[in-house]
Amino acid sequence: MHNIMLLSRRIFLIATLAAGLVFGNTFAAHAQSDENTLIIAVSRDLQNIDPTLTSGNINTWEFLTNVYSWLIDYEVVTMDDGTMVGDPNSFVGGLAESFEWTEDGTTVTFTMRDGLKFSNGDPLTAESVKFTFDRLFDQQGVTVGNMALAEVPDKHHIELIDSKTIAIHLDRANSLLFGNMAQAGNSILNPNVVGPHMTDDDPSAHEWLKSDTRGTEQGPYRLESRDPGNQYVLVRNENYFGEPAHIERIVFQVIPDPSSRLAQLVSGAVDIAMELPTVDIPALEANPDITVHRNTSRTISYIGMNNEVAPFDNKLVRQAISYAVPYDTIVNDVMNGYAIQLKSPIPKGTPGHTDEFFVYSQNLEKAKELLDQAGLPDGFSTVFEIPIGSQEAKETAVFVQEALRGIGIDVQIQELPGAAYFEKIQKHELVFFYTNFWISINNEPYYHVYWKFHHSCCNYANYANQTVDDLIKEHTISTDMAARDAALQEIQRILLDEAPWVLLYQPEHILAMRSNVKGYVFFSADNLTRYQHLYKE
Amino acid sequence: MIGPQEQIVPGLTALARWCRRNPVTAFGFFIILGLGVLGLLAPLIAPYDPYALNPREKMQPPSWDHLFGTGIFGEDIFSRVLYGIRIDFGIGLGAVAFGLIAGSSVGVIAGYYGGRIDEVLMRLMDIVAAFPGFILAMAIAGVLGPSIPNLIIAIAFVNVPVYARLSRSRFLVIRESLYALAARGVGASDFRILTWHLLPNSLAPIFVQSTLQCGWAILDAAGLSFIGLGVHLPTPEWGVMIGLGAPRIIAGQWWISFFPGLAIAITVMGFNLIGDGLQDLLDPRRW
Amino acid sequence: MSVFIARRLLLLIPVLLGVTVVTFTLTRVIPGNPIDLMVSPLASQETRDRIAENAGLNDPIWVQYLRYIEGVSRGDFGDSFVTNQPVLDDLKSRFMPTFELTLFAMLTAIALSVPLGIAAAVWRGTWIDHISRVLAVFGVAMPVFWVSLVAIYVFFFLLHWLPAPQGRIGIIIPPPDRISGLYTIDSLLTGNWKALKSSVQSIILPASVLAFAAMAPLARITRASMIEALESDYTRAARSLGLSESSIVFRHALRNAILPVITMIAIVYGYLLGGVVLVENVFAWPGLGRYVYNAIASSDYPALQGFILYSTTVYVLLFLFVDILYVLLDPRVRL
Amino acid sequence: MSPLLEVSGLYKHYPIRSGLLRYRNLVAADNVSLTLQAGETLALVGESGSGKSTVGRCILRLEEPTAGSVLLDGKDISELSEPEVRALRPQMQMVYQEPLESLNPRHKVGNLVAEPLLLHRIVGKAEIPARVSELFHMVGLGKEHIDRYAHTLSGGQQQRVGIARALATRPKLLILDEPTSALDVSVEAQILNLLQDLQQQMQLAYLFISHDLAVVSMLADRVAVMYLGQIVESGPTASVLASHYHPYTQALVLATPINHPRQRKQRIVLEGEPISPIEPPQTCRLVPRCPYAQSICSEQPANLVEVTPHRATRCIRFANEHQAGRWTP
Amino acid sequence: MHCSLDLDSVHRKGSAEVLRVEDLRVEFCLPDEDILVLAGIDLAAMAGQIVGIVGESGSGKTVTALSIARLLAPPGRIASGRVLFLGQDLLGLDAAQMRSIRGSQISMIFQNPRASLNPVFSVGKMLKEVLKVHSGLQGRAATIRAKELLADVGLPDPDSVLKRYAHQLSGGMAQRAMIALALSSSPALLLADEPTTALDVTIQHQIIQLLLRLRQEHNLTQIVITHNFGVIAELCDRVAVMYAGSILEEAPVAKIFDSPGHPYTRGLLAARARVGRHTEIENIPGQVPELKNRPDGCPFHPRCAHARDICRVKVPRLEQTAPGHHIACHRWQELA
Repeated sequence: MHNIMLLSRRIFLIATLAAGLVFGNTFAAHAQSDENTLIIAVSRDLQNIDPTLTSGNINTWEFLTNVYSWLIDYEVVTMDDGTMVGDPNSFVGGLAESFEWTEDGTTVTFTMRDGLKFSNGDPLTAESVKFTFDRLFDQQGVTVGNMALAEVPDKHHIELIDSKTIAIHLDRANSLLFGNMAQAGNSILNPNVVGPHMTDDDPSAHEWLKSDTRGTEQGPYRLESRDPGNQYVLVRNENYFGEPAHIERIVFQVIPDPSSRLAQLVSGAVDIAMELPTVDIPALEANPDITVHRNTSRTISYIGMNNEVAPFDNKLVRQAISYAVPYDTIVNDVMNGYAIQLKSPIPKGTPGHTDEFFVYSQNLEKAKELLDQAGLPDGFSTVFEIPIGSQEAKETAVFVQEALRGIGIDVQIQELPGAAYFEKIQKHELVFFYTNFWISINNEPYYHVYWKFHHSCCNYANYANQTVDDLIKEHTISTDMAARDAALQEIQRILLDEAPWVLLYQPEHILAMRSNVKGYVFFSADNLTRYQHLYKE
Repeated sequence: MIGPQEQIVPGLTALARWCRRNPVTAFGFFIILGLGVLGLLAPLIAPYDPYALNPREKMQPPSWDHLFGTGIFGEDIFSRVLYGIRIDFGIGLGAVAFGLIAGSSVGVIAGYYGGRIDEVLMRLMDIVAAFPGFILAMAIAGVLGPSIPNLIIAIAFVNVPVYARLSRSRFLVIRESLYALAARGVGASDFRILTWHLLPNSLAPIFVQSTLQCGWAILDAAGLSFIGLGVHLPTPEWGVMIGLGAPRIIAGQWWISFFPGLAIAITVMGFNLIGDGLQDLLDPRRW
Repeated sequence: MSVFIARRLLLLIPVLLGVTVVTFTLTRVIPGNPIDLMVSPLASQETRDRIAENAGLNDPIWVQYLRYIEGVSRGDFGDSFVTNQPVLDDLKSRFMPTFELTLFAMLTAIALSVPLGIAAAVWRGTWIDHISRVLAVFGVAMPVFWVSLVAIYVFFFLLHWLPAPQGRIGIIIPPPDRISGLYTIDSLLTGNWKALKSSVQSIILPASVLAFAAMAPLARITRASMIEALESDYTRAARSLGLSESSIVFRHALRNAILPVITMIAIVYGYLLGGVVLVENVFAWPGLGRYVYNAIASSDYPALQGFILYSTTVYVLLFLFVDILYVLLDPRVRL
Repeated sequence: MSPLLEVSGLYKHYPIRSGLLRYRNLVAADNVSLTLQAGETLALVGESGSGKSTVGRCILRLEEPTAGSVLLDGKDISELSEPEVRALRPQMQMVYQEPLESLNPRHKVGNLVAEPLLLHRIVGKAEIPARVSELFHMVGLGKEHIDRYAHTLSGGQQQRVGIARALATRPKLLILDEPTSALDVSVEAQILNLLQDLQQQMQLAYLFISHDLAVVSMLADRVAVMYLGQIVESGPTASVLASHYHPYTQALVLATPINHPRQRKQRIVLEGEPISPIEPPQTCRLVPRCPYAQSICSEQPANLVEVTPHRATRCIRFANEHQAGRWTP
Repeated sequence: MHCSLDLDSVHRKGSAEVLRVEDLRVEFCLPDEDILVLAGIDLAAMAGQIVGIVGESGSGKTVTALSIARLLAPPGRIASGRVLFLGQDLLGLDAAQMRSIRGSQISMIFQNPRASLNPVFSVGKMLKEVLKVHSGLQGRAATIRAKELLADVGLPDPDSVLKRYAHQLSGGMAQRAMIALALSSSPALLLADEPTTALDVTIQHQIIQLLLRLRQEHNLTQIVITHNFGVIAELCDRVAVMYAGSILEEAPVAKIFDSPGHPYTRGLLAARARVGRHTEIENIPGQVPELKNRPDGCPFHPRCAHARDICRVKVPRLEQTAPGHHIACHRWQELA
C-alpha cells in the first residue's frame, strides 16, 4: 500500500509544479498589435459572400463593402466640428470617374477611370461592368429588386458604349438609382475570375462567389485568408484606384460573446470591438485607452403588430399597447441612453421625417381605457416573438411584458432561433414581434415607406391602407419635392394614428476602438466602416 | 461473511433507521425536502415578485435588501431562485416521469415478449442512444421551440433508452427468475406474472435510476435554457437566470449567475445523494 | 481479430443508417427555411423558387434522403448554409480544437480519478474514500457552464491569472505551425514558447472544467469495480497464495476492474461531446460544440446532419474501440 | 391402468449462437421417454448438465419441448394452448431447487401460497385464509409464518412454503426438482420425511429429480439415470442400485460418498469430464470416459434397450454381452 | 463486546503438530452490534493428518479456515486465541511475515474453484507469479515446474492448460489448477474449504482421490471443511463437528461414525439419507440458529431432546471423554 501513497504524493508534486508553471507567471495584459495591423472583434463569421445573393449580416456586408467598389459612392464630407462623415444623400464617382444624367433623368452615363485594375492585376473596364450587370440580372438575386425599384428592370437597360463608357437607362425618372447603387450588391466582378466558374448548373458562379472573392476584388482591401468560424483576414489591395489604405492587414476575430469582445478590447488584445453591450459603454467612455464613436443611426427598432391578426387588427388595441410600452425605460435601461426615441415610422435623418404626430408616452390608464373601448377589458394573452441571442431584444421584451401585464395583457416571450425568426418574418407570420435590424440604406423616403408600408416585401406587420398605398405610389417617387413632403406628412399622420408598430428607438451606432486608432468615418447610410480611412498613431 | 443486503425497498421505519446509518443520504433527503418546502412556500418567503422589474436598481450586488443581489432588469435574484425551485423541480420530475413511463414501457415490452419485438425495439433504442444525448436534446428542443413542456419532452426522449435498457435488462433477469417460473407453474397468466410478480421486483432499480435521472434532467434543462433552447424569458428558471447573468461575469457581476447555479448544484447534489444511497441498498459495493 | 472488427463494422451499418434517417427527419422539421438564409428579404418569389429548386428542396423527401445518403457515402455532407463551406471541411477544421480540448480534459480526468478511485476502494471507509465521494457528488451536480462562468470570474476577473475567454490562443499570437493540429503540442514541438504559453493559458480553464465533470463518474466506477475485484474470490485466493498487496491491487484486481472503467471512459467521452457545446460557447472555443450550436440556431440542416452523423460515428467507433480493447484485455470475451 | 404421466420422445434443444449467423443446438433432452403411475415415485438422476431439470420443466410446459408428447391422464398436454395448460396446472405442480429464489421476495409467503387457490378458484375467496393456514400446518409451518417474507425464513421453512404452494391445488403429480440439495443435512431429512408423509396422505405421484443416489434410494420406486440429455439406464430403484447395467450408473453409484470410513469401495473412476452437449454424437456419449469402452461403442448408435423386465440400458456392450449371456455386472 | 486483536506473547513449541488452534474467538463488527461467530475454537492437526471440520451452513467452518490463514476480511475480526503453526503463533505476525507464510507454507483452496482463478490471467501466468514469489523461479525453470505441478494434480496436457483461462476450464479442472497453485511451494498445510461441494459426484470423487494421493505422496497436512459426512468418511483421519461457532465434538473419524458422543453428531449422522434405506429418517427438529441469535448456554440446546436447565445457561467445555475423543456436552456421560 505504500506504493499507492508514494505514487499519489508524486502525482501531487507534479500537479503542483505544473500549476506553478501556468499560474506562476501571472497573466499580464496583452501586447498591442503593431501599427500595420488592425485586429477587430466581430460577433460572427462571414456567411454567403456572393455580393448579389448575400443574406447580408452586418459582417458580411461590411466585408463586401471593403473588398469591392462600385461605379458611384457616397461623398465624404467634413462636418463643422472637423469630423468626417459619409453623406448618404450625396454621390460622387467611384470606379466611374464621372457620370452624367440626361435632361429627362432617364439615362445616366458613366465614364470609367483610367487604369483600373482588379486585385489580381486584370484590367477593369466597362466590359467588366456590363458583365457584372448581365450576371446580376441573369441571376435574379437581391440586387435586381433594388434596380427594378429604380425602374431598371432588365439587363438590356444597361448599355455598353465603349470600354470606358457605360450607360443605364431608366423607364421613368426617379431619385432612387444612386442610393441603390452605392452598395455591395453592385460590386463589379472580374470576368476572368468569375467567368470560368460559370457552369450550366450554376450560370452565375454562385458556388464560387459565395465563399470567395480572391482576384475579383477592386476595393481598398482584398481577402487574404479565412479560418471558418474563427477569423478572416483582409490585406491591403495595392491595385486599389483610390488612396491606398493606411492599415496593411486587418484580422477579423470571431468572438460571439459580447462581453468577451469587451474584455479583449479593454485588455488591448483587439483594436476594435463591434456590437458591445450598451451597459458597458459608460465605462469605456471613461477609459482613456478607448475611444467610443457614437453616431445616431437611422436603424429603426419597433414592435410589429400583425394588422391582420386579432386582436391586433383592432386599431384601439394597437394604440393601447403603444400607450403601455415603457419608452423611457427602454431607452434609458435597455439602451442605457445610447438611443433616441423613435417618434415616427420614418426615422430621424431621413428626408420628410417629422415627430409632430407622435403622441405616445407610457400612460397605463389611457392604455387600459383604450383596451376597454376595444372590448377587451380583461385583456388577452399573446406571444411576443424575438430573435434569440439579442440582448436588446431580450431586455426590451421583458420590460414590455411587465408593462403589458399592467393592463391585463399576458405576454409570453418566445425566443426564436435566428433562422426560424427570419423565416416567419419573411412570410409575415409573426404576430407580435420585436425587430431592430432594418435600415434603409438608400436614404430616400420612398425606399423606406415603400418597403415598410406598401403591401409588398417587408411590410411585416401586414399593414394595409389604400390611402397610404396611393400616397406612396403617386407622390413619394416623384421628383416634385413639395408634393413628396406633403404626402410624407400625411402618411406619418395616418400611421401614427393607426399605430401598426410600437415605435421604440433609433439606436446610436457605437464603435469602440483603442485610442490609438484614428481616422474613423461614419457612414450613416449603412453604418458600415470603411477601413481604408483608419490608421494608427 | 455477512450475506448481501436484502434487495428490498425498506418500509418507512427501516428507511428511518437506514438514514441514521447513512447521514449523507439523509442529508440528500433533507436537501430535497427542504427545497421542496421552500418552493411551495415561495410566495410567503420571497420578498419580491419574481417577475417584478426595477430598472432603477439593476445589477446591485447582494445586500440586505436583495440577499442575492439584482439582475439585469433589477429583478430580485433571491425571489427568483426561490420560485425557480418550482420550475426546475417540475421540469426534472416531469422529464423523469415521461422518460420513465415511455422507457420502461418499451423495456418491459421488449424484455417480456423478447424475440422480434425485442429486437426491433432495442435496435430503435440503440439508434436513439447512438446520439450524444445533450446534442439530441438540443436538436429536439430546437425543433419544438422553447417552452417548458417541450423541454421536458426533449430531455425525456433522450433518456428513454436509459430506462428502456434498464427495465429490459432488469426484466430479462427477473423473467428468468425462479419465482417467475414458479408463478407460471401455479398457473398464473402472463399478465399476472407481469403485474403481480415482475413489476414490483423491477421497480427498485428503476426508481433509483429515476432519482439520479432527476438531477441530470435538471442539469440538462438548465443547459438547454442557458443557450436559449429551454424555457421562456423571464421565467425564473435557473438555467435561464444563469444565461442572463453570463455576459456580466467578465464585468465582475458574479451574483446574477452564481446563485441560480448554486441552487442547481445543491438540488442535483440532493437528488444524487438520495439516488446513490438507494443504490447502496441495492448494491452495497457502490457509493 | 480482423474478422471481429469487420463483423462489428458491419453491425454498425444499420445503426448508422437509422441515425441518418432520424437526423434527416429531425432536421427537416426544424423551423426556419434555409432559403431565407441564402437570399435577401427583398428577393422575389421566383428567385426563391429557383434557389430552392437548385438546392433540391422541392424534390420528394425520400429523394432528398437518398441523395443525402448517396452524398454521405462519398463523404459529401453538403454545404453549410451558414458558412457556405462543405460541411465535411467545416467539421474537419473544427475537429482539432474540440479534440484538443476533450483530450486534455479526458487525460486530466483519468489521471486524477482512476488513482483516486483505486485509493478509495483500497482504503474504503477512510478519509480518502470520503473525499472522493464528496468530489464525485459535487462533480456531477454542478452544471459545467456555471462552473465555467465561476472559473472565469475567479481566474480572470478576481485573480487575473488567466485571460478572458479568447478561444484557443491569444488573438494576436500566431498559431504554431501545424504538425498535429493541437496548438499546445505543436507549439511545444516547434519550440514556439509564446504560442505554448498562450495556448496553455487558453485551454487550462475549459479543459479543467470538463475534466472536473468527467472525473466523478470515472472515480465512481473505478472505486466500485475495484471493490468488486478486491472482494472477489480470486482476490481472496491470490491472498491465500501469499501474493503481495501491491500485486493484488495493481495486477490482479486492477486488470479486472479496468474493464468497466474503460467503458465508462467511452461513455464519459460521449458525454463530453455534449458538455463541450456549453463549454465552448462560454469560452469562445472555435470547435464543434459551437459549430453545432450555431447550426441549430440557424437551421443549418447540412451542418447539423453532418455533425450528428459525425458525432454518432465517433461515438459508435469509440464503443467499437472499447470492444476491441475488451478482447485484448479480457480473455473471456470471445472473438 | 393407464399411467398418470407418459412422456415419449421428448426433445429439447437450445440454439446457441456460433459464428455470425450460425446457430448450433445444445441438446438438453434427447429422446426422453418415461412413465409414472399415480402415487408412484420416479427418480430422474444425473449430474449437472444431464438435462434432468429440463425434462421436468418440459413436462409441465414451463419450457416448450422441441419435440415429443407428454400425456397427463392420457391427455397430450404438449399440444395444448397456453390457457388450456393453465387450466391443467392444478393437477401438476413443481417444487424447486432454490427455495428462496422460487419465492417472490416482494410478497408475503401466505399470499404466495394463496395465489394458486385464487387463480384456480379452488376455494371461495373467504375461505382462502383458512385453507392457507391449513396448508401451512400440513407442511409443518405455523400461522406466524403466513405474514412473513421469504427471506426472513430459514431454508427449510422456505422449502416448506414451496411445498405448501405446490400442494394448494391438490395436484396428482408433483415434480420435485432437487428439493433438498440447497439445504443443510438436518433440514434435508425433515423435508424428505415430509415429502414421504405427504405422498402417503395425498396419493401423490412424484417425479423426483436429484443427483443424490442416497436420497433417491430412499424415496423412489423406480429410477432413470440421465447422462448428457439421454436416459442411459432405468429400472426399479433397488434393482438399479444393486446391479448397474450401464458403466455410468456404476460410476455414479460408486462415486457416491460412503457412509462410513470402513466402507471402502472398489471404485471405477470416470476419467475426465463429460463431452460437449452441443450436438453430441448419437453413439455412446460416455466413450471418452468409460473404462470399458470398446471400438464398437463409438461406431454404433447407442439406443435404450430393455434387457431384462423393467430394466433398460443404453450400453451397447452390455446389451450385446447380456444377449450372449456373458455379462456379470 | 469489543473488537480487538489479542496479541499475546508467542509461544514456540517443538512438536510434530503442524497446527494447533487455541480458543480462537472471532467477531463480526457490524454497525449496530458485534456478533460472536467463533466462540473459542480448539483444533489440532499432526503432520500428514487430514482433519475434517463438518458442520451445517452458518456453523463457522469457513470462518475458522479463513482465520487460520488470516484471510478474514472486515467486518470479521479475530478477537482472541492463538493459531500455532509449527509452533509459531500466526496471530502475532505482521502482514508481510504472514504473506511469506501464506502460499508457501499454508495454502488454501476454495469452494468455487473457477471464481478463485483470476479471469484475466492464464493458469500459467498465475503459476509463474506464485513460483516467482515463493520459490524465486523464473523463465524456463518456472515453466517446467508449472508443468510438473499440473501433471502432479492430474491435469492431462499441462502445456495446453498453462495457456488456459478460468472460463476455459471445467470446475474439476479449475479445482485441480487451484490445488496446483496451492501446492506450488510445497506447503506444510492445506486448508480446503468445501473443495468438492460445487462439483458433480463423479468429479468430486476425482478430487477426493487427488487429496488422498497428496497426503500419501507429500505427507500434506490438510484441514478439510465440508458439510458432507461422505467426504469426511472417505478423506479424514480426525473430525471436528461444528455447530453455531463452537466445536461440539472432536474425534478420530471412525469414533465419530461408530460411537458419536454428542447428541448433535448423532442426530446429524442419523439424519443422512443412505442408499438402501427406505424408512423415515430420524431428524433434528428446528433450524440452525442465525449468527445473530446464538443461544446462551449450549448452542444446541434449543434443538436437543436431552437438554436440561444447565444446558440453557452454561456453555459446555470441550472435554476429553476418551483418548483423542472430545465432547462439549454437559450430559455426555449420561447419554453415552
